Amino acid sequence: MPRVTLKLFALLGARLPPGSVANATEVVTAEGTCVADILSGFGLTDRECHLVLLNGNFVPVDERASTRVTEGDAVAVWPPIGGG
Amino acid sequence: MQRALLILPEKCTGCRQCEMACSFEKDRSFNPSKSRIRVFDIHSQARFIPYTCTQCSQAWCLHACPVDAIRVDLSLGTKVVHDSLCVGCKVCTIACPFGTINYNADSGKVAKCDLCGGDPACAKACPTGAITYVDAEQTGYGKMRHWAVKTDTQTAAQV
Amino acid sequence: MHHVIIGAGPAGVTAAETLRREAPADNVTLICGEPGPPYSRMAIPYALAGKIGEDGTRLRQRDGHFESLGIAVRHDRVTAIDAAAHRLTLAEGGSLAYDRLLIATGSSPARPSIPGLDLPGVHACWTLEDMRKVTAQLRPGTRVLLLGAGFVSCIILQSLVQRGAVVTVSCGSSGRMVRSMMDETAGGLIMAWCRAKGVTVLTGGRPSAITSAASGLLTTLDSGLTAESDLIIVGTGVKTNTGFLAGSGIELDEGILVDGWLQSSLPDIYAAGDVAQGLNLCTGAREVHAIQPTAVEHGRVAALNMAGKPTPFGGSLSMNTLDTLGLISCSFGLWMGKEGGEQVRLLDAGRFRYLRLELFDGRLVGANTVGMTNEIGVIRGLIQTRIRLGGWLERLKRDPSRLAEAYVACAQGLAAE
Amino acid sequence: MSWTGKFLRIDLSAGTVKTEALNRDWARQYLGQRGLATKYFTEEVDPKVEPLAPENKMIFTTGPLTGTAASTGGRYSVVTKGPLTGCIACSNSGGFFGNELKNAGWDMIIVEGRSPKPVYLSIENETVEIRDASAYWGKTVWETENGLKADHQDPLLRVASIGAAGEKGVLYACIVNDLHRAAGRSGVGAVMGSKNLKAVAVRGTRGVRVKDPDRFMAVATEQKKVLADNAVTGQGLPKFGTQVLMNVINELGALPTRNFREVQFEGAHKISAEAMHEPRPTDGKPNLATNGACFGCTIACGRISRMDPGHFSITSRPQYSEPSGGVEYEAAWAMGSDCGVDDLEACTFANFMCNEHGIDPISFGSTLAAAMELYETGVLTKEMTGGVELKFGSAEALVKMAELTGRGEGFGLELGQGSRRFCAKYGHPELSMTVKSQEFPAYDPRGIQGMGLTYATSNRGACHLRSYTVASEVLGIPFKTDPLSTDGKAALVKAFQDATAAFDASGICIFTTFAWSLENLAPQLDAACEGEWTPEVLLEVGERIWTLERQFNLAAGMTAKDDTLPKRLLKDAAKTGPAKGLTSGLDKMLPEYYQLRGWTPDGVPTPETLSRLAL
Repeated sequence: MPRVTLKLFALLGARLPPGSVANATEVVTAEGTCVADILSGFGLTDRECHLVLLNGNFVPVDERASTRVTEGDAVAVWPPIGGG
Repeated sequence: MQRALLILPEKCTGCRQCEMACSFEKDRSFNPSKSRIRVFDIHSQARFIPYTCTQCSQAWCLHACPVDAIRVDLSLGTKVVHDSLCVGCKVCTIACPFGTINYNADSGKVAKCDLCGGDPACAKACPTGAITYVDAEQTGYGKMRHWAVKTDTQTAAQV
Repeated sequence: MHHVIIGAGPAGVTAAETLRREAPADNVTLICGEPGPPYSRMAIPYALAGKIGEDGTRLRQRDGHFESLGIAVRHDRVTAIDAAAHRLTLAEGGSLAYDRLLIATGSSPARPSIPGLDLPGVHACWTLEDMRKVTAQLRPGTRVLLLGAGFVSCIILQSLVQRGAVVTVSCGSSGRMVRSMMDETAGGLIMAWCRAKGVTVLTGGRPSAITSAASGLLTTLDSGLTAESDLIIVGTGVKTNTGFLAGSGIELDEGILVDGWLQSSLPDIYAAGDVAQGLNLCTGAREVHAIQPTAVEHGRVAALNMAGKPTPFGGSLSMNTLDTLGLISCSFGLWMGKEGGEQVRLLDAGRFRYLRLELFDGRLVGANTVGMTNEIGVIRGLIQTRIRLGGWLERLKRDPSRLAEAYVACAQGLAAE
Repeated sequence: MSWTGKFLRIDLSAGTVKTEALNRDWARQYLGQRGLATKYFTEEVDPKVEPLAPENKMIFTTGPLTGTAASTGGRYSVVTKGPLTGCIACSNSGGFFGNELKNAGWDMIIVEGRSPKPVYLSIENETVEIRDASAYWGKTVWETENGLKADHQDPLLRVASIGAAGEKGVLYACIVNDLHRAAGRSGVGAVMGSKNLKAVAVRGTRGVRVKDPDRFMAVATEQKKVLADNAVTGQGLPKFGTQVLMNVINELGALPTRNFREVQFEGAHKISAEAMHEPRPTDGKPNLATNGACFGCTIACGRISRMDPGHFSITSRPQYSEPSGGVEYEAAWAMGSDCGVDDLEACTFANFMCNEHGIDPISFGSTLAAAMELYETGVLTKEMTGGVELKFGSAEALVKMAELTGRGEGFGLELGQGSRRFCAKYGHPELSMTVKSQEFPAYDPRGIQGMGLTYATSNRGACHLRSYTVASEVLGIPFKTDPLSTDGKAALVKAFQDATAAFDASGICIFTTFAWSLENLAPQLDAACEGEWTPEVLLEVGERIWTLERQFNLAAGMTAKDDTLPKRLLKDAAKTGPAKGLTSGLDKMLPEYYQLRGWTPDGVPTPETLSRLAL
């Protein structure tokens, strides 16, 4: 049962369980879980999840369902954002 | 039903699109200094406050006018300056305890909000919903109304 | 019930309209001492300047306004009042009975005792008729001497200049301009401004004599200085029109003393406007405030009381605004200060900007402004509502020009911090 | 219309004020603001001029959309030769000053010479005066701005001024308007100080007119809707500001930390946008009080922060517990992550100091980071720093040095010379994270490869605002590219540089480009300005501006050798994160970039290129 850190930032932070620290929560997943499974588990749609990073690496929308997570992975998600 | 500007300062970001829209409506140029609505930047309290005439029932400006140049538009409840009659004496500007009727030295006349004849440009231009044009009864812009009442001399004397 | 109103200025007209609205079944008679429809003295300078015609001075623009409201307008003058009999004596003969009476006869120019004041070419400029006389003699280049540099003179000054007159103002013994509404600094700025605009301002004392010379009227001041002009306009102050009340038993001081309901010392007789000496909001004393907003407010409140709707008068705020050749100045309330209060001043003489605030007990009580027009009315708001400035007090002491911000913040409940 | 058609020429040496008509041909070629002012500047000023000499000029300039209802149309720029870089400097600012200048009837102010004594420029529509400012010399920006408003008895006066930093020649001194908006980079404030010009105070009531008012209002309204409907400009930026990037860039492993020694900061979250929203344990209030807009801006990304009154930096100075401009991402990074400081309140206070005294927080933070590295390696000692322990992570050091640098006092004045000069002085030029002497912003070129090329080729020294390829490489705007790859980055950088130059010339804020392209800008310009403005025309204007800036820098003595990065980024690989093992691939991108630009392999525009751009 891999344990994965899920980080939801900006407006998505509201979806985290209460009491989450540093915009992160731990998710215990089944073997073979994909990034897309984790996101849908939190009721997040592809459209909301504009930027998904797995350990800092960008996961394009069409690869989220095929990208598996393993123990200790960090999935970080943002809605569309900008800065400068 | 009469409608009124509902102003929610907590939604205002201080962008002044309302001021530009107002001056454009009246003068076809972008000139915040000529706007009849003004955004106050209360910097010390991190608050922006759009501010204009509430079309108060006391109508201080109207009563102060010596030449009948300010009249009530009965359909909208607005107090409207008639430029052809205004002599620019400025008595209304000191009589209005809200400071929402102002002298324009370029035109030699006073200017105030007239709700653009029922389609206020400021409300249309506001990007955040801080200024909306709604049925007067539901405004809860009671705050300004309340203020208007407080400014009544009778009330003031009893405070 | 018959309500009679003497005087068709702003106080009288507002009272008549208010009575009509509040007591629809009653009779209302408005006695108008001058010919023509009721007009506004405030507008005379603009008519004199040619900015508006005589019609533009009318207090109500619509023809038949009073008739349509069922207000009887009677052109006549009242010569005496029999309070016991509830009856007025009229100049044109006859008398008029009233149930309730409002005296709103206003004021008229005070004539100083100067030899030569009766000479042709010496006028007041108070009524429309006065204005017609002045206008008839006014040409571009006409030399006009204004006797007195008070509000009335100063407001005419601009009109005369706009008509192309060559204007001289005599400030009288004080040597100051608009001293009843502006402090010495503000008056000095106005004087400097007028001089810079080509107006001659004389501070050489009081006029002692006017004589007729071949080249015009020669005015001698008590300093010995002389001024020559084609026309003299007397604007040395006003007095309340109470002469016809002699023997009526009504209590008079500077004007008709009225109580907190604008009633005089006599039953069923009220007074309003320039002639009334009512409560001053700022001082708590009874004073004459000869200004349009007070006249209107008096008229409204007196009428409510006459109509049987007891309405206390909260007191008037003395305030005024003046435009001298484009320089706008204002005064409010206790601009001269209040004992134990604090004063904040900002002066930029080079740019003719001045702001003086008088603060007392954490509130604004008075102000003088020169060169400021934006949101000027908030000064009235701050004084009248007696807003506690809270944290804004200190900010205003650092920068008094942030008045409007202070007012709006306080209005939004952001005063505390 | 839209240009007022006239500008002011102020000769401070002679004390004269002149009005001149705008060159309409140039306006058609260079649009306005960054473009048009650069044209004027390069026509009038010797590229070899000493930046702080009276012969240097500075131009305050608006764009054609400044002062119009186009969203964000409130910008102005300051164009001069930068004392930090020796390059053309163009610093862009928002707030309300730009609109006021335009509303007073002026497209630009060209300031020349040096006043014999401190002065400020007072503009009230056509009334323009050079007035004595000796009472304000030495005063802070905040004192100056508030003081001038009181002096003028006009709360609506708009003021752009410098603090002691600009007066004393801090080389990254900026010009601050509206208390916390700044023409921030390249040391334009030091140029102002060298001219003894304390402030420009403006009040304008003439109105700004556009060519086709009805069409303009229709397109401006339509484009405002585009911004409102876009998730970035409509939701993300208003709520979180630019600071939302802190966690993103950290996750990506491109958050330069402790003077670029590392690429991830363990304390990033504590100084992020999300942290600014969290109630503080001390007083229960969040750092962020509200968001605020610049003139005409329907995005409103500005942060207004209220400090914790109990924070050590302000316990004895309660005036700083009033709200003021909060940290933007670059500032939070430079003074936070790059210095290893994870104290949001300390960063906020340092940011207040930067605003109050007029210094660029990016250059300040980066220079401090370099000094901290020198301190940790023992080159600097406590005796040399005035007793302050310049340790990475020290909030006390940050707070102290921000104020000292802002005031141009003590060790702060040394820091005020910028990281290149500072590190060179102490014998370690390799520790200066700069290009053309200007400090980097907040993106590590090892983790975001396009930014390496952006920094190396920027005409005003290292800068993110000249081609923000982060938009594409990280945020997927307008399309996603791989931040770790150098492929296609030369073309990306060129396209961003040219488009950005056009936006900067228009009076519009670059942040609109999260939702807008030139396709959205062009119709607004076309309705506002004389001439025909299409995206194609604008792109060419942008390229022309870029090339003209390049020409100036080459004439000033820059060469292709200056288009490079510090050794640390070229040789030392990132140690953690996705970019682990990577260095910047600048050498792969630069030749391609030159070629795409129509420049020689030595980075010089060919005659054909110049002719194509009518230069």
